[in-house]
Amino acid sequence: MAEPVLTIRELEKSFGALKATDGVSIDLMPGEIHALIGPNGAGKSTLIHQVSGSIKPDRGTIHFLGQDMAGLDVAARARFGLARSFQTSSLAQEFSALRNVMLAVQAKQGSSLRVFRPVMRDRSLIEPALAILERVGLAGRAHVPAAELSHGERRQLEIAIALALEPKAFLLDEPMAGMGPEGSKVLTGFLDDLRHEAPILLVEHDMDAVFALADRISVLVYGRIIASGTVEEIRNDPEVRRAYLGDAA
Amino acid sequence: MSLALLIEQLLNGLQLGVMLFLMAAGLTLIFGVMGLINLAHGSLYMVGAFACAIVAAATGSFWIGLAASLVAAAAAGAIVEVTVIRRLYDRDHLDQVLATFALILVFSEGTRWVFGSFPLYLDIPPLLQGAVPLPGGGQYQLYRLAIIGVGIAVAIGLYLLISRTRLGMRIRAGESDREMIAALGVDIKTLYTVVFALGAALAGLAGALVGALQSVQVGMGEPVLILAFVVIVIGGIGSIKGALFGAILVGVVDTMGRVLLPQALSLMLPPSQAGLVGGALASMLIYIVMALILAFRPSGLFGAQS
Amino acid sequence: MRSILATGLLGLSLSVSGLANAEPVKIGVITTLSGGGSGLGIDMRDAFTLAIDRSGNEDVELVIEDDAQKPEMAVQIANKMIQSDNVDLMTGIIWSNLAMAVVPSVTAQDVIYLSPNAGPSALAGERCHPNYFNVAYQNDNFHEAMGQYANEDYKNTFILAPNYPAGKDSLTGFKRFYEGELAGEIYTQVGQTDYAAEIAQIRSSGADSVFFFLPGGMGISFMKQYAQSGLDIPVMGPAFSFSQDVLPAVGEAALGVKNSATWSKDLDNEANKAFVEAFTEEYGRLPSVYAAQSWDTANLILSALEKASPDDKEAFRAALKEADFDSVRGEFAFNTNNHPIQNVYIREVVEEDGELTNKVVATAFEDHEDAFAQDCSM
Amino acid sequence: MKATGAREIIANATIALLLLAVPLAASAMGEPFYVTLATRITILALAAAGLNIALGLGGLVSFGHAAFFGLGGYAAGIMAAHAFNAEPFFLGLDSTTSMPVIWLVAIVTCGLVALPIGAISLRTSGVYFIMITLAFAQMIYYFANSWPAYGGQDGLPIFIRNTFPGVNTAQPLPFFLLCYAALLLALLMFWSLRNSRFGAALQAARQNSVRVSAVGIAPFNVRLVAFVISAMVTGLAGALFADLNRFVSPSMLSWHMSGELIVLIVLGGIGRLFGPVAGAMLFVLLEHFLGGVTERWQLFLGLILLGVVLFARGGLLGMIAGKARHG
Repeated sequence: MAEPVLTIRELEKSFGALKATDGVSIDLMPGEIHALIGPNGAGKSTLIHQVSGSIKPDRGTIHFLGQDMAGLDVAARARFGLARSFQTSSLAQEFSALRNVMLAVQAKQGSSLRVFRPVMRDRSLIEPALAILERVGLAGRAHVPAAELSHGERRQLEIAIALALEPKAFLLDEPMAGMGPEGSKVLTGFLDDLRHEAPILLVEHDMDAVFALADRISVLVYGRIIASGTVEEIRNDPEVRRAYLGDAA
Repeated sequence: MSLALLIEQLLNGLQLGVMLFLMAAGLTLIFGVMGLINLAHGSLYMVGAFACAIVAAATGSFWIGLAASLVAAAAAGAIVEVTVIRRLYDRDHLDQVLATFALILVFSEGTRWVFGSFPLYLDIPPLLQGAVPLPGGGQYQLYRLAIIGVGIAVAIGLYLLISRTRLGMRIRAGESDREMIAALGVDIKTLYTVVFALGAALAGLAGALVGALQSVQVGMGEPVLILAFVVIVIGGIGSIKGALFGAILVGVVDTMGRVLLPQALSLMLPPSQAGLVGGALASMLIYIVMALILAFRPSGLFGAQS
Repeated sequence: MRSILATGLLGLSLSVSGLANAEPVKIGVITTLSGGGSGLGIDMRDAFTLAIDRSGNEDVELVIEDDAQKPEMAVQIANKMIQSDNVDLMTGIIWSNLAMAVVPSVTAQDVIYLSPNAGPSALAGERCHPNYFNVAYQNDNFHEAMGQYANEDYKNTFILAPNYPAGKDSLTGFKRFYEGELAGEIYTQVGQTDYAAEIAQIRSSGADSVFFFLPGGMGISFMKQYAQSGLDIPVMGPAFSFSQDVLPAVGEAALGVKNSATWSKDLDNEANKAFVEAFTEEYGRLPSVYAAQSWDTANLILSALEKASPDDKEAFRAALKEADFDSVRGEFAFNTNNHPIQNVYIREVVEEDGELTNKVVATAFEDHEDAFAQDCSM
Repeated sequence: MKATGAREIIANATIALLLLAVPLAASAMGEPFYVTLATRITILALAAAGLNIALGLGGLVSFGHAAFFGLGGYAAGIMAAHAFNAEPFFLGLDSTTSMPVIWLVAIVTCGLVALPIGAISLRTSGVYFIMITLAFAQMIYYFANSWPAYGGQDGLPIFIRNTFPGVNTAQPLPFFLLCYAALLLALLMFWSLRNSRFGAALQAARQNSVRVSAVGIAPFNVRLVAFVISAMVTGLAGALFADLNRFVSPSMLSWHMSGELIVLIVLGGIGRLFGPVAGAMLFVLLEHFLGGVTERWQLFLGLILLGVVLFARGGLLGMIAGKARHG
């Protein structure tokens, strides 16, 4: 079996008396979608923050492509190939969709201290960015400021930015949130393809999408992983049913 | 330096700190609740001093003047809040800095227009004249002790207000979530006006108390404004506890720096030269302290660390 | 008199420049009329306009502007007055740092400047200029007088001043004539408002007297706090902290304090009596030392105008240099560096008809010259 | 969107031409003062254009840019003073009155000072950033005020205006044209920065710094570079300002000056290419004419400023050209 892309071991994080992350260990294998589910307040976002580098864990390790991530900040981890999307969209609001993606392309090219040559005449930025917008279905909205995009479009743009980084792994925090059923279906299909480019650690509330996409699922409750396994195993795990799925299943 | 002198200088530092606290408490309260930077806070201090001086001269009583200073500063604060400040809560800090910078110009020239260009007279009340003995053979001025007392009383009062009263509850709620308290049915507009007036009254009180020690004149609020900002930034913006701690730190560091730096340098330099260099360093000292603190704790000593 | 106060409009200044011979003499007055230091500038302006007014001279036009006590602002106004208003003479600046900013460039543009108050040492010595006349004093004069006077009674004086050039000049001036010991020498911060720490140092120093130079609000604060501290060591200083504009704000704390100046309300000469009476009548307040110096400046200009036209710079300078006017200070003459030779008096703060004011108690120097005249190669 | 863009271009061209035409005409009509006034506008616009890089593009509200304005001024003043007295300036080097050398010294000095100030200040954000930049400026202000070597509070006169090869700088018009050229160069640089990759990262960091770090760009580095460039441009303006006034003093370093630079930008329009120029024109003319009309001019200046902040968001150019758009 291949080496895991991302290895999280015994991660712990407390806020005062609250244990937000309590001994979490997760592996993300090449080509897979690993879904992270759990009720509100289970600590999913805190976990994503620790992996992406915006929150420092109290204990435990995170290795990505064999490299210890401790001491690397958000930007450094992103350059290493860890792309994340945000639970509530986080975009440069005044920039158009195109310029948001171009920023990611430019970051990937590692050339952000260039002070000459207008970006809007720079084909090496515009062309890849347009291609990605085409891929996520936003080409027609390329010149609309992010602030004026619809909610669904912003989620698409989030994905587009992550794609532009050509990452080695995706951290997607509730990409379906607030999408209509139609949009969710399209995005589900899209993510299904995406796993072949890089594995995905997916936090998601939409159970249909999770069960359709995930190769493996980990269930997080009160900061602890109470179960981890294939879709079938999780569906049938009595503890999960009791603690979380309850009525829904 | 003898022990008595050292105690006296520490008290002087404490008194300066307490004064700064009265200014800083209002500033930090207004920032904490409404998220507003108010550069015109020094103008409210000036309003307090002018009101006290004028009323005391007319009635012959410092105490009536003191009451007038509270009323005048609170009223000026409320008027400014309703006419100008209210429109700034949703704006970024830049707009707030500018609008309140403009208010300083308006207040200063307006005051000069009404009260003339010459400094006014205000003396300490007879009741508080004289000095009390200190341990070690020194003595300390009663009025300055009284200022320290007022500062401590205000600190306790603010603590009780915020932790024990309904108004305080609303203030705390406002700090955490504006929409929530609006949903609770609290009239948020009135609450903000009250908080702003309260901050203004504290500034006015400081102005009146200091007016008896200093010169009551246009522009008197600006140096103390900058110091008050240094205080709340050191303490952590929005934290009353931070303001108290920061104020006393600034007061003591500034006073002791002025006294000790020239003396320390006189061990190496001729006295005239030591005075000059020491004075130059002392005037920069609190800014150096502030920069150091922020370099290591970017949100101040008691601020919420991001 | 056609006095256009604060003319700033191009139209107004153009309208008077067409006539060739009957052209009035234009005097540019840059002074501080707004902000915390405006009391001094207002006294300056009021006395100056009053003197021109009372002279009945119809051919003098004033252009008055506010410098807000900012050097850059003063420079800009000076440029405007010279380049746009075409003033013949300039005056009005209260503060040394503003004078240092304005005077060199004004005199270099061949306009005559008469100082009604500030007298920085640089402009009295090496940088003296034929177009620069100081009608007030050289900055060190008052302090020198106090040093001289202190020799009579005191052996161990504590001295303090703000940490800026005028403060250093002050203490240097005092020490130039003072022969006793120094109990201490402190430079305070510019704009400082609390002197508790300094007063504590004075108390513990064993001084027999205190000399301080703290102009404006600083002096008011110091005197009040000094009196409140209960310290009874005698205080003395230059007149700036005991002048008529600040005495009401200092209050009884100032009573009995000796201070040095070249003028006092009770100086016994005709010109002075007329001045005090005219000023009090017009403005309902007693004049300050700044008002007296401005009054003299105006009268000096008027006296020179009777002998020469400012168009003939050489002749007009000579006429100014004669100082042929009745000074409210009594004897007045210009030294080689165009700075005054005059008496410096010691005054005492007294209460008269319920109002605080000064009276002369001694003469520290007769026909005093400043210490920089020999550095002036003019 | 196209229409507002075109309107802004027309407005910018008008402002640029007006600022050039008025002094040319005034000089021809023998009114040198209006050349001086235009020079003052030009230099203040240059200083504000420098600040606009940090403030407008980067969203960094520096309340301490007077520090760089004053340092630039002191670079000119100190070198001129040494040259005047024929003393060596630094490490035994001869001083000079040549403007290009002085400008270089001013720019490099400001860059070197801005680097540590920026590195410390940028650890903070929001109000803390505003106040820590103010604190650094106050430190330098008090230092200049009380340090005796270069005049302290009295400042330092420049007895003869510094020189520029081939230009008679003592005459108002040639000096104005030099300043005007410097302003146009700075605006060209601002334009080029704004549209560059660096500008994209900087503006994105202002809008959403979390987003910028998530794509792998460290906002701190981008902001620090912007802060340093910004300080250098403002420093150049300071050197010119000292030559204009033939004088430099600590008041160039005071917090009022920092406030005024911000005012210029907001009056004109934040982040806009010609915002600082429009703002400087409006401010200097207001100051000049109000000052001529009434001694209470500061009161009215305050009221006008208040009106602009409360009711005319986007400043002068915002009113003329509508809301700013980014590609």
